[in-house]
Amino acid sequence: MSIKSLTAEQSEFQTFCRAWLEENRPPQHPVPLPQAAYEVTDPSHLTYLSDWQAKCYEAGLIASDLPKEYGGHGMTGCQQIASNEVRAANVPYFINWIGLGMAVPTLLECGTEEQKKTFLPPIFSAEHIWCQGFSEPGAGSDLASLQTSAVKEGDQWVINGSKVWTSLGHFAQYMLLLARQDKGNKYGGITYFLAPMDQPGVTVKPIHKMTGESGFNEVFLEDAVVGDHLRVGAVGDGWKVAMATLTSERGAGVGVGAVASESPALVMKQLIQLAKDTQRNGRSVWEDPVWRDRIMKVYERTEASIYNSRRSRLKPLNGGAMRIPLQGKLTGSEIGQAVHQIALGILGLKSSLYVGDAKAPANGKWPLGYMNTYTGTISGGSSEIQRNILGERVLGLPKTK
Amino acid sequence: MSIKSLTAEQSEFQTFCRAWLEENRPPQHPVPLPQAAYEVTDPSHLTYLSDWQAKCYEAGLIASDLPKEYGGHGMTGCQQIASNEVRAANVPYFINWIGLGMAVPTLLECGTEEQKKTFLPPIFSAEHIWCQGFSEPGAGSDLASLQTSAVKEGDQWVINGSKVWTSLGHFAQYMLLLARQDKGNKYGGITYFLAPMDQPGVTVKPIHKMTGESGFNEVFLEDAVVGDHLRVGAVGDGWKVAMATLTSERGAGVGVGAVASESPALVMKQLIQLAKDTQRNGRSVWEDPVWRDRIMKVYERTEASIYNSRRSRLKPLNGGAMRIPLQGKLTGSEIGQAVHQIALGILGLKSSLYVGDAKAPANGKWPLGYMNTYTGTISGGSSEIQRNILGERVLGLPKTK
Amino acid sequence: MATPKDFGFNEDINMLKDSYARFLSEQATIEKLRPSLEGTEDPYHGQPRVPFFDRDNWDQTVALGMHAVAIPEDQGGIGMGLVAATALAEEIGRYALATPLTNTLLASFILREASTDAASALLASMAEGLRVGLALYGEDGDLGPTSTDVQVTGDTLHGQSWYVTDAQKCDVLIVSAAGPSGIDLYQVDVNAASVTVMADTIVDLTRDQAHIQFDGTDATALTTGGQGADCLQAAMPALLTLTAADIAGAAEWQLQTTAEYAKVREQFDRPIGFFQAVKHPIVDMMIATDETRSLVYQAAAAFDFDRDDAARCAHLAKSSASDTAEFCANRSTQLHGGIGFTWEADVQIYHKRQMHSQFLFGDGVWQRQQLAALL
Amino acid sequence: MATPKDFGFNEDINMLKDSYARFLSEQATIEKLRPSLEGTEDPYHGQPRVPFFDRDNWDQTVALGMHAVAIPEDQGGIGMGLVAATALAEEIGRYALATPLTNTLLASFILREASTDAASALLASMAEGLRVGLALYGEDGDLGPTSTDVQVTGDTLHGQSWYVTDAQKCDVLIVSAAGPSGIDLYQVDVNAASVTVMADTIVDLTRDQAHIQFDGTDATALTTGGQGADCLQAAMPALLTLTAADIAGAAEWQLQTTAEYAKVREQFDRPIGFFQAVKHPIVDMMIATDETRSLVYQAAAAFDFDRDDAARCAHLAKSSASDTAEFCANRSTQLHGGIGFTWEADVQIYHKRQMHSQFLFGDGVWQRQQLAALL
Repeated sequence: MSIKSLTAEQSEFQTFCRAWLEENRPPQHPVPLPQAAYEVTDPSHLTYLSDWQAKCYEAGLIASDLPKEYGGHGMTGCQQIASNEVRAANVPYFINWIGLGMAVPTLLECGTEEQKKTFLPPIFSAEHIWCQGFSEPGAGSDLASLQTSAVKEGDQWVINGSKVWTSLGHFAQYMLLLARQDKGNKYGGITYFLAPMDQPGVTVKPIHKMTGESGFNEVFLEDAVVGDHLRVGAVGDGWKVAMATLTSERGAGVGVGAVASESPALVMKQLIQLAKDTQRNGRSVWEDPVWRDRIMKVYERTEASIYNSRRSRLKPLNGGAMRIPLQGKLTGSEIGQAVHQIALGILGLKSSLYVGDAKAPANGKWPLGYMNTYTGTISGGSSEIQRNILGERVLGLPKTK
Repeated sequence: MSIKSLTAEQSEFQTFCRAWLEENRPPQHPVPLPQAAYEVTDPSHLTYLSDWQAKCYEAGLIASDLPKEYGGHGMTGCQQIASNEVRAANVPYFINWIGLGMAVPTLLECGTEEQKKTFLPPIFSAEHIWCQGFSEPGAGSDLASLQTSAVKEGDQWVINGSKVWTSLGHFAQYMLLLARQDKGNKYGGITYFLAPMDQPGVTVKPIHKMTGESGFNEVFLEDAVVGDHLRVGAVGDGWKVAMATLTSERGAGVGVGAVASESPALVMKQLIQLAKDTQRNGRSVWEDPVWRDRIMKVYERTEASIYNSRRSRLKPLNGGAMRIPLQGKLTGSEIGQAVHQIALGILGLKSSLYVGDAKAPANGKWPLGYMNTYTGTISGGSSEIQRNILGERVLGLPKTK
Repeated sequence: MATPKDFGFNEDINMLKDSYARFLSEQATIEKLRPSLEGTEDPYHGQPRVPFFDRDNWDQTVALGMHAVAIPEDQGGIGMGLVAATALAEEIGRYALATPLTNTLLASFILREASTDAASALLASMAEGLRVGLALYGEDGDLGPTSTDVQVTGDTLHGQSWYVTDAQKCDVLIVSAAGPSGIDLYQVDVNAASVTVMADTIVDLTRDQAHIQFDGTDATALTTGGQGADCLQAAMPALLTLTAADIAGAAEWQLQTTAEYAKVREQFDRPIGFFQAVKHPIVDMMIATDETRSLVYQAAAAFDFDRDDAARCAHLAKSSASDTAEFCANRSTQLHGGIGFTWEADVQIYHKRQMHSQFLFGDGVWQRQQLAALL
Repeated sequence: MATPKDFGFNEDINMLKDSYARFLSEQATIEKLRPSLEGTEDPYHGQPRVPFFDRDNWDQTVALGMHAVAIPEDQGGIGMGLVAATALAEEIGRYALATPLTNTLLASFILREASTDAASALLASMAEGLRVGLALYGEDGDLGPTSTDVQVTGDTLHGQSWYVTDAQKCDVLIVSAAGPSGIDLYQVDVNAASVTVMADTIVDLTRDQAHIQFDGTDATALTTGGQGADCLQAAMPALLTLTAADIAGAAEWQLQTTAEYAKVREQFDRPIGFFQAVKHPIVDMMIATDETRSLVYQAAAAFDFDRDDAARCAHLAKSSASDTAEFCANRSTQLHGGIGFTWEADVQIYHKRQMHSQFLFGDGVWQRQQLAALL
């Protein structure tokens, strides 16, 4: 994304970012990194990535625009510059993506002053890894059907239940937890907590995905304890607070620099290069007009997403504040899936070779990435649910439920 | 479609059909015929097409396999041969397609002996044109919501209400009529009649389609009268009888030779030829691999429909008696729409030229045909409804309603 | 050089867009079009359609100065760029308007690339309200308008132009013709005796189109020495972007109209928008429309601010727009059910306009072929 | 000559299909496969996967005579045609079975086109249970297996074969190699010292695949004088049809499994199959599967009864099958929700098999290119 008319401070910061990233690019880790922060399971990856995030934070590339009392760097209009430069530099992602992308906006919007001062700095430095405890086994896209109970005992809450699809659960110090304090009230019976993971009542069990990776976990909460001072928002306001968080998950929460995986624009470049580099039947796949047409179609959609983001900030042109942002999760995940399907098509039989096979193109990145796109189209509100939300909230169509 | 191991009689009949069609092919009508029987509005077309149908009937190409007491020709296994030959010969369609395709199977299955003997022969000869009165204004795909009332007075019924999308209504002597004798019973309150159109209580008003054609009508019934001997099935059994008729509409009812428009296989051939004949940017569109890929995809689906029909008759291979037949209306109409969209793409700006423009390729057949494909995807149970039916009846998924 | 964060939609242009939109919303464009369609429906026996020209609308457009938006100030115009013109084109599409403004905008960008005095003079006449048509296609309707079936001999034209839109609303034509040094552009008086305008019978009810015969027609050269092709090439991003903007506007109308219908039309005791088989395709219409709109704005901005990137952005925009036109036309009719394919329904009017726009200056496949060649 | 109305599925073949299906349904194929996957999941740190070979299943298959279905009677086989083999291949796909039967069937049709004594002898050995692998691809995995990275010098092979399926389950290989007179097919002992089989780490959990190095390997010529390419070309319709049949069987499993899941899985207080966003894509899976199946049966019938039309029908079948594989894999995972992308779910096993099958002997785009060339 191009940015126009930078201030002197911003321009200087941009120059600094570029130089700093160039100089401080970490050496490759001996074991290849997974494609996204939510798939990390190797403890040596954790150390490597936490160190990297801490370094970037120290340099001002994370929390650039936040006030200093919360651990921010107190700059103005610099975060987007930093994030763009991080993306463009093709350096490792930030491991604490739930902390940065979800916990930070939630705390900023709904947390107490005490909570902000306590929790924000160690999120930025990756000292505390965070995970999210919204989904429950069997609940699927019906998030509000959650059953995990919270019972108040004195000035703390006793939590029982289980959570699922909890990425980073195996590393996390804290969980963004939704639990039910009132069974009689579907939406108003939910409260939002910052739950410490390091306690006997919490057990984390990995889930293997079709890729073989186990970034997701099931988390069992048995008489786990959360102090009342770790509650966010009022008792029974959990759904409201969560909606704020989810909106962040659906595209907004990059305001502190959450960069959790490769950008679609970069993946698109790689796709075109892949077609140019892949030989079949005596010519490059790029020279086959049918494949070129398919590639150009997803290229067009990828470019459209970029300009959609820009347009969403322009009131006279955006057709309503939420119209474009609410599309982001759906289109991003579906375009990503299409891109990867095309990549497999370009590779043909070469796409059979997986991560770990020395002959696999790009070390198996494409079939791995393809399978991982289902995380995007299914979790965090499946594409089917996203289309309901868009039809109902943006276009005012009657609710399906 | 190829037919194996014909009997001597069948083989002889096939030879006869070919020769007869070759010899008796009617001269072109000065005004181009519409693309399908249900779009005919020009009285001179009616005469031309009725004469043609009568001639074919006389020759044994219609009602080939039906018993002689009903006006049939008493042959065995010959109708399919005749229909195939008619399709292959590229001769005009049969105007009385609702009579042949819907009235005949309904009468054969549910009619009285008297009704069969009275009504079948003039259907075959096109002496009586039939139309269908199922849909009502505003009812759309919710067929059973019909409001037209039938009140018994002595030995006749008095009918009030209106019907819509009634093709051939402006020519028809009889209507297959559904009317409600009991408002309290949605499905069991409907009775099925053979309603004479030539009476003061019946008014027919044409509806213009987006093509400009007016084959569809709205039909107003004001104290129209139908004798009780013109009732089909028991009072209140109309829905059941109609379902039999609709199944015919959805693919079965060719057993007497209803050939109402060009076959998909023929249209497909024309599409390939169109691509070969259309020059753009210095070469034929057929030489553009992107278009060739698209054409081959619909060609593949068209061929699949042909072999689907064959497979549907093979119990060990069909996955259930209704699985394939119930797909016919949906896939036929959607493939047809895709074929025509591709044709417009092949033509590019030439597709702007419409019927009546001397420069229009194939006299505007393709844009006209494209718009007419919406008749297929919307009427007679829209594609959306067809997918419900398939999911529910074939796969046993829960009902959406 | 980068495009601005607001795509160049500054306050002036937003105001321009709003005021033109307000103007059109008061014009009841479809209602005014309807009477011209009466009696022309039946494709076998109907009357030839006389193209509808809402002269009043045009006169007001000129009075408002909208026609001169993209004409340079030196020639008496307002001298704005493609961003401003795109803002207007989107509204034209939204109201499915048949207006000479469309070709006026297109012609402005073509003539701005021609460096002759004749081109300047024509721009100046356009600033005073002269209406211009574009005769750029040969019979094959090649996707880039670089082929022609018109030949130039000395100063006269012979041959035929095809697919000339709004030919019956214009005063002069810009004709692409082949001479010994290549393709050049010529100005021709549409009412000259040697020019025969034969109206096409076309699907689109909102535009008129003609086939034009030149039999030794006197012509003024707008480009010389075979520079016509370069001139068209340079203007092509603008032509593509404006056509794509028209599609985006019409698609937004299709989206909103279909969504509204789905809220009020009941089937099986519910508004049909309740059913996901209706709701989800409408959402897909929105997604397609939004992608096209964003690419259109970026293409306009690139043309005005980052010309080196203009061709790439314009092919992206028209590729997206052509596919959006096809998809939104298709779904808007389907989701309206039986009503959707009647002559009475306005969706059919937009459907046909989109079918036409889809192919103007090349369909999606063509745009993507051109695009890939740039990468 | 036309194909029979029953696609050649006479009583014998229907019985064969039924009995093989019954046999497989009792084999619990996926449950038997599962233990071999334990500990191999993690792509970064997992154990290399040792290909699973259910030898018991194979022995019974041989005892039932299924392996000899397409081997001519002269060589001790049953001498049935492609229709019979297709019936078996569809069941193999339905049960996502890793069985040497697949390559046995493919090899039978290749060898039937080779007229040498060596080919006859190999068929005879296969009739006795010898397992054959196919080494037909070079590194580029060209879509038609007519290129090779193996060279022949005298009677020995040098070079590499790529994407050799079930290499670790077979006794001998049929290798496509280039010599001075073109491509010929050779028989090689997979256990020879000069043959190095390097297992590939692949996505598909049901097949094994290897990369094979030949370093002066002794080889018996199965074709001579460069007839190998013709032989493969002649057998290609059979190879395509059998691969498409495998896909059709697996797609039917995906359809049925997804439909069953949609009946029992509840969300928002209803079985998810209630929702059209789930119901309609499942219907589309059925439509895709049925189209593929019909084209597969027709392709098999054409090969046996109307050989002139076999290539056209086979390209149709594999074109349809490749797209069906992609679509049904995609939707079966999506509609299973979170469960669908877990390692535990069987849908992922079928998904990966379909991803693999989609590309074997060429994807849909390639098939359509070949098809168009025939029209």
